[in-house]
Amino acid sequence: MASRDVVAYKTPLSRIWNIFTVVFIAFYLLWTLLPLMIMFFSSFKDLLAAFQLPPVGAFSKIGLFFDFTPTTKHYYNLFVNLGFSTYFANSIISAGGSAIISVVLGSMCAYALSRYEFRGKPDLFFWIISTRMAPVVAVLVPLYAIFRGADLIGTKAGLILAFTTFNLPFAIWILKGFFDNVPYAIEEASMVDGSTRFQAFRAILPLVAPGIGAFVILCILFAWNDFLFSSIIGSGGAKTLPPATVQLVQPQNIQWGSIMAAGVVTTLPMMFLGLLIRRYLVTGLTMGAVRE
Amino acid sequence: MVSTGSGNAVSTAHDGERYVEGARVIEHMPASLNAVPPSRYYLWLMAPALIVLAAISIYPFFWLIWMSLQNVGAGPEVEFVGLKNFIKLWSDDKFWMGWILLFKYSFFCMFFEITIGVFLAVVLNGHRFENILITIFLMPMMMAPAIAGLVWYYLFNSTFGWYHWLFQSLGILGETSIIGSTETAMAGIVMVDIWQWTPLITLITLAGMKRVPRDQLEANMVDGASAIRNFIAITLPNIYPFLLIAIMLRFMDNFRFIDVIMRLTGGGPAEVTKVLPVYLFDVSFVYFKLGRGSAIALTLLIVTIIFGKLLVKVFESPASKRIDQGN
Amino acid sequence: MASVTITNVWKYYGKTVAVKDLNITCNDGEFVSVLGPSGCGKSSTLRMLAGLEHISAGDIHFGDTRVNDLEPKDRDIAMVFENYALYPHKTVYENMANPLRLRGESEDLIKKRIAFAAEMLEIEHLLQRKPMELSGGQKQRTAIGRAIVREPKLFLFDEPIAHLDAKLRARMRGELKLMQRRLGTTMIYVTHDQLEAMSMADRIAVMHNGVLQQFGTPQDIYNHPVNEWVAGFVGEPPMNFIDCDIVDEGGKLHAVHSSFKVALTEGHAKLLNGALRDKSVRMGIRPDQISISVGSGSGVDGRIKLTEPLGGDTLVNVDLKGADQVLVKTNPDFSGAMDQACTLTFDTSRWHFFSKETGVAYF
Amino acid sequence: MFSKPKDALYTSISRRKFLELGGGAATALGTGSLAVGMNSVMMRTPVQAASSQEAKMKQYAGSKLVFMSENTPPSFAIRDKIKDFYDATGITVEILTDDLPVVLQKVGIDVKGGKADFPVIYAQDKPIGAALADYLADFGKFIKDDTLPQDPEGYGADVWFDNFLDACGSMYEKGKIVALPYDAAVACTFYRQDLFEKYTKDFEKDYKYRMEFTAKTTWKNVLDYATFFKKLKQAGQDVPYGYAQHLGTFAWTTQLDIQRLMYSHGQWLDFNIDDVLGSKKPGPTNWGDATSVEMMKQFKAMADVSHPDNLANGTLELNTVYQSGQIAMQVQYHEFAASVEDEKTSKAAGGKTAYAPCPLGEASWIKNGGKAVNGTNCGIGGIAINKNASEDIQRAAFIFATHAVSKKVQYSVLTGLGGTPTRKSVLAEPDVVAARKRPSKMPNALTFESVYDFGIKAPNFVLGPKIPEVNEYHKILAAELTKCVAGKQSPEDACKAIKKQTDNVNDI
Repeated sequence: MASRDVVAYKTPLSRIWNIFTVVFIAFYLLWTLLPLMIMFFSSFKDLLAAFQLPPVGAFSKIGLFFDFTPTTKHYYNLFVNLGFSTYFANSIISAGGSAIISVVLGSMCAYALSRYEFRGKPDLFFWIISTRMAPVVAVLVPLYAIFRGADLIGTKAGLILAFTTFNLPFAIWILKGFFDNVPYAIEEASMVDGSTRFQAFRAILPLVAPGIGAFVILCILFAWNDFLFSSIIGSGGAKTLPPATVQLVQPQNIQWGSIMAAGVVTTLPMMFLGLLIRRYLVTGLTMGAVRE
Repeated sequence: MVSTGSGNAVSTAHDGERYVEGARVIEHMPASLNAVPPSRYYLWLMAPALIVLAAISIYPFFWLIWMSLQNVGAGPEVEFVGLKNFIKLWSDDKFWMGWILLFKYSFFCMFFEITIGVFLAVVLNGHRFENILITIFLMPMMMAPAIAGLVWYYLFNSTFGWYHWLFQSLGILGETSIIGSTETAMAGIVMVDIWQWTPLITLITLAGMKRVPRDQLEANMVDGASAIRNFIAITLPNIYPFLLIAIMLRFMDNFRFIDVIMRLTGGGPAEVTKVLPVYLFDVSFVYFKLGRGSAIALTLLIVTIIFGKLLVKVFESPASKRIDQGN
Repeated sequence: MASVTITNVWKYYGKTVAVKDLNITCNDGEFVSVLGPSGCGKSSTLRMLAGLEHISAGDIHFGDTRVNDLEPKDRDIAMVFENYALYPHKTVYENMANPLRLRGESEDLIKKRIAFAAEMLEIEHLLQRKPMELSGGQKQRTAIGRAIVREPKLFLFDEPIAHLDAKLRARMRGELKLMQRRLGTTMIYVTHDQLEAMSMADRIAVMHNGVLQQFGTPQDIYNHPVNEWVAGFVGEPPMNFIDCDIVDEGGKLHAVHSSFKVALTEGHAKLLNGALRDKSVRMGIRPDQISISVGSGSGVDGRIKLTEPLGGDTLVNVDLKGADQVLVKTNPDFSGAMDQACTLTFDTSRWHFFSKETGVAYF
Repeated sequence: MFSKPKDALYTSISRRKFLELGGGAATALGTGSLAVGMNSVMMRTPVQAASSQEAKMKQYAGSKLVFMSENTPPSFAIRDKIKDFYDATGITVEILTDDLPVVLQKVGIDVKGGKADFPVIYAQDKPIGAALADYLADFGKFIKDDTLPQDPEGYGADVWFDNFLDACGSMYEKGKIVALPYDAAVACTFYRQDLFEKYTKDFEKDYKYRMEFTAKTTWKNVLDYATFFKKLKQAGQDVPYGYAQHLGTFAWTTQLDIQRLMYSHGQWLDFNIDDVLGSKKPGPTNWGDATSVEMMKQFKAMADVSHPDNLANGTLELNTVYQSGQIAMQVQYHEFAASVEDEKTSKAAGGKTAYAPCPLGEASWIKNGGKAVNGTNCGIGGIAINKNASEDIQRAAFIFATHAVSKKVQYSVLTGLGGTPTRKSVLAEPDVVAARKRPSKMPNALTFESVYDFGIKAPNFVLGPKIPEVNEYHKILAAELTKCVAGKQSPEDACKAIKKQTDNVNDI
């Protein structure tokens, strides 16, 4: 099917195009990587080195960027003095917890939605997804009130629930698509074979397992990168990495080295996870509208 | 002989039953129906998720409606004011400016992301290093927006930012940083969005391009079309539904997330980046005008939900169904 | 082993009725086929039998047990699905073992049963493969194997061979029939393909729009369709229908058409209700019950419109006077040319008459 | 959400009774709440007025408090030595620190929701104190309560630096104290003495007077200096810009920035209200009058010769710009002296920087009468008690609040982490006296002469505007001001726009 197999003929125009392609890709590569690279290197720089710039226009002195003695003190500082190991653990627990809860509850609900026909189903389905569309700023105060009422502010349990508010609808929406692709006949066969309805549901779980796995990771990613919920609902007892990093911006001075180190610590695991589920990324980020 | 409206020959047969077009039909009703066993099974499966969702969406929604009818002052006293908050919004320049800026911001983001993203997809499609390149390009999307905001703030800073140095050295900017001027601040926040989210457009476009039916391309080539014409005539219409979905998703995200803007400009300078959610943030969390804030939040919510409806429509459109079949 | 009794069964999907007042009894060990076009309610019937659908009204009994409220797992049945419904992540062996495992049978028994079924179905060499690696026919055999190992009291087949290619389908027909005879298990087999139903079943239930039209042996259904719809549905190529008048001429009844006038036999005349004399009826005759010869002669005059040689037979489209057309199946050496005049002879012992208003057969 | 405050007091039984009960269930309840993280927990052993100081200190032993604070040095100083407090009182305190806007946001949600997740609150005088005064408890009753331990120095206006208690403690009601001074940031001038000396001859040629900084230096002089430096720079010389303003994202400091200029010229005030008490009904603003338009013009003139990235630089960024040697002068908060004097991060360290009071008003710019003063303002971070909290939590919070503003803590704020004290007696310590001269172990002390001996004294000090809608007012002001500086509107239009919107907010 792939259109890449269409025959191409060499013409002078196509040669120019090829050169242009290489240049464009090179530029885009630079554009993508430069900020990440600067973040990475700056995390090993002393504050004064991090503030060093060549004179304007002095492109020949661009090497100044690499002119520093690497120090790991920011990382040391993060984990030893600034409690980032706690925040890191908070991030893992709350993002992981919410991802698992979302996918467990979400797959049950998605399965039922996929199999059960009833009146108003499209409306219910839309309502579910609309809870994810709501701008966080708009609903933060009432949500805070609910969480406060349940004594969940500043707790990991609260934060897990808060992340679940956007992960659960997402999981339901995506997983319904997965279940829709599994023929109902397989469960029927299983029921005729002698399983209960719930056993039949479990019987088809292995079929959607790879997708479920990928969406656990995607849910982790969304939760991990969240800022507003984590800083309001998780405030205090369950601070995660992004707000902890933002808090390094202090009135007396901005600790850029530590901020960049925190950036690296926060971003690297997610890049790794992103790589793992590369195949499902488009599906996930387009709410299942596009499959690769 | 009895004639029915549909023109079928209907009559009563000798054995008392009715026949239509030569076949026996039964028109009576069953004497009694069997009791339907309660199918609570699916409800039980749905219940936990629905309860959680209801708790976190229904209460806030009604809270917003209720609060939008109140005036919340500096003190604890709350006063019912009916629709006054909404009427006041009508004459609130910052509210309308917030909408205008939000659409302007989203439009610029979309314009550049689609242009660059589609072009990148064209260039990458079938490229020798397609997979590895895409994987690299994806990296910014994995970064927390709040962190991306901080990193770019560092890059843009006029005192020590390498990007500022670069802009200055290339003569694009003077000594004023990109986020320090009313002319360029919008470009600054748009740049970060482009950096993070253009790859998504590329990915989506690539997924679309892989599904362009080869026979269509070949037929068009045999008909004598050039590569460019082929792209416009065949590929573009085929990836159009994909792009539509991408546009709406990004629009909604621009409504939902203000992390980058808050870190970079906080809505400044001179309010040129004060998109509506940022204004809403100020009203609700800086002025604590929860009544006015709720009214603004409701308008934002409603527009987002309209977008959502449109999005779901596109999901369910024939074009989108075709996408699924290609799977 | 069990008999199956379907009593006044209805199936509603919301306001739509899929099955109306269905009554079928199939005996122990019998092979019953439910035949009908898509949407006729045959699959709903099967799914009600399996317990996959709620029975809106009426009762179903297996033997003496009313099964209306039993879960599928408690009905002791096995079902083969149109799309095989194999577990894609399990091997053929595991697929077949699944129903036994669910019932907690010992590994020894499982092994024995699978060996038996696999041998019968000739899939011993496939046991360690996954469904992805199988051809359509092999998947089908696996699905059947999964049904066999259970040794249920009732087999339900839902168009099991519809997706196979023509050759394989023909072979599977024979094998399935043989298998059923060997196992002696009651089997209900849903299909839209009359060839399958005719060739395999002991009895056929013909359904249309949710209503049972006729239930009987294949011969019965072919030779004595109870109404025009069944007559038209069963038989390939389909029966010809020609409107004619019944005219009493000298105490003898004749079927009169603008291009022919044929006398009815005594027996047939008796069966036609006297009240219908001088009235119009619909005559039905199968293409192979008409003989044709080129040129005019004594018989029904026609004009050849088109001939389609099929190898073993030749089909001839013949225009009669007026607007009617008939299809004739004749031997391959027939050599009529287009627009040639021809003469047809009806085998009047095999023709049918249907009420023009209702379509009910007079005999 | 706006329910009556729930009584957060879990148990008020005496410790003896508690022990008698065996404590099983109660312990489970208590530790359970502790494990949950944020809730304050109360344990109380009643004391008498006659009880010993120690018993009074320990009456809430076993309790837990949460303190929501800004991430400024005092918070870190207290956190570092929190064990001292625990040892003295048996109260556990969890100190949460955040950016001021975030503190405002969280505290606002908390108190407005009728809750007391944060019984102890960092109440920056105007953004939090003036905005949320109705939710803050009155210290008066605790100060008079002899069953509570009291600071030996007392809490009178004279134990703090001049006006500090008024700045953060007086809101709308006379005699009521809503916060005690805990953290201070007072404006003064930081300038590059080395550069001033180097260029004064060149400057004198053009402007006929010396380039120097004293208490007599006027805003017009500052404008001249900045213009001079900019001209030099435009002529290609390697010099910094002369001046820069606080126009970044933080509206509050932007207001303070122009307020200094305004107040210097005829002691102009934003509203015609009592500067100390403020008012819930401030009436029409003074924006739009002749002085304000003139000041807006001059502010714009200053902006035009300031560092080009003026609009992006908030207080913190401005200090970074100064540290990196890009400007020769800034009016900055005195707590920044420590970072400016840090040789590891600052190019302005090592005796290059000198400190002076805020500039004096220029007589010729005064349009509405009044005298020229060295307009100085501040941000006094008060420590306040959440009124939603139960009586016992409030009392325990008081014990912590008095600890936070005690001489010992305030001294360690100065010595340890480069903060600035609020309690006068700290200044009398010999090493603090010594630190006021270079080389200084506590660089912040270098500013004390300009700040404590001059800036905060009458008639230079301005405290207001304390109004409930202060945050929105700040944002309006900052928005219109920056629009004017960016050249998007004229100074007259900016003043008019500020007046219109501000009066609208205040229901005029």
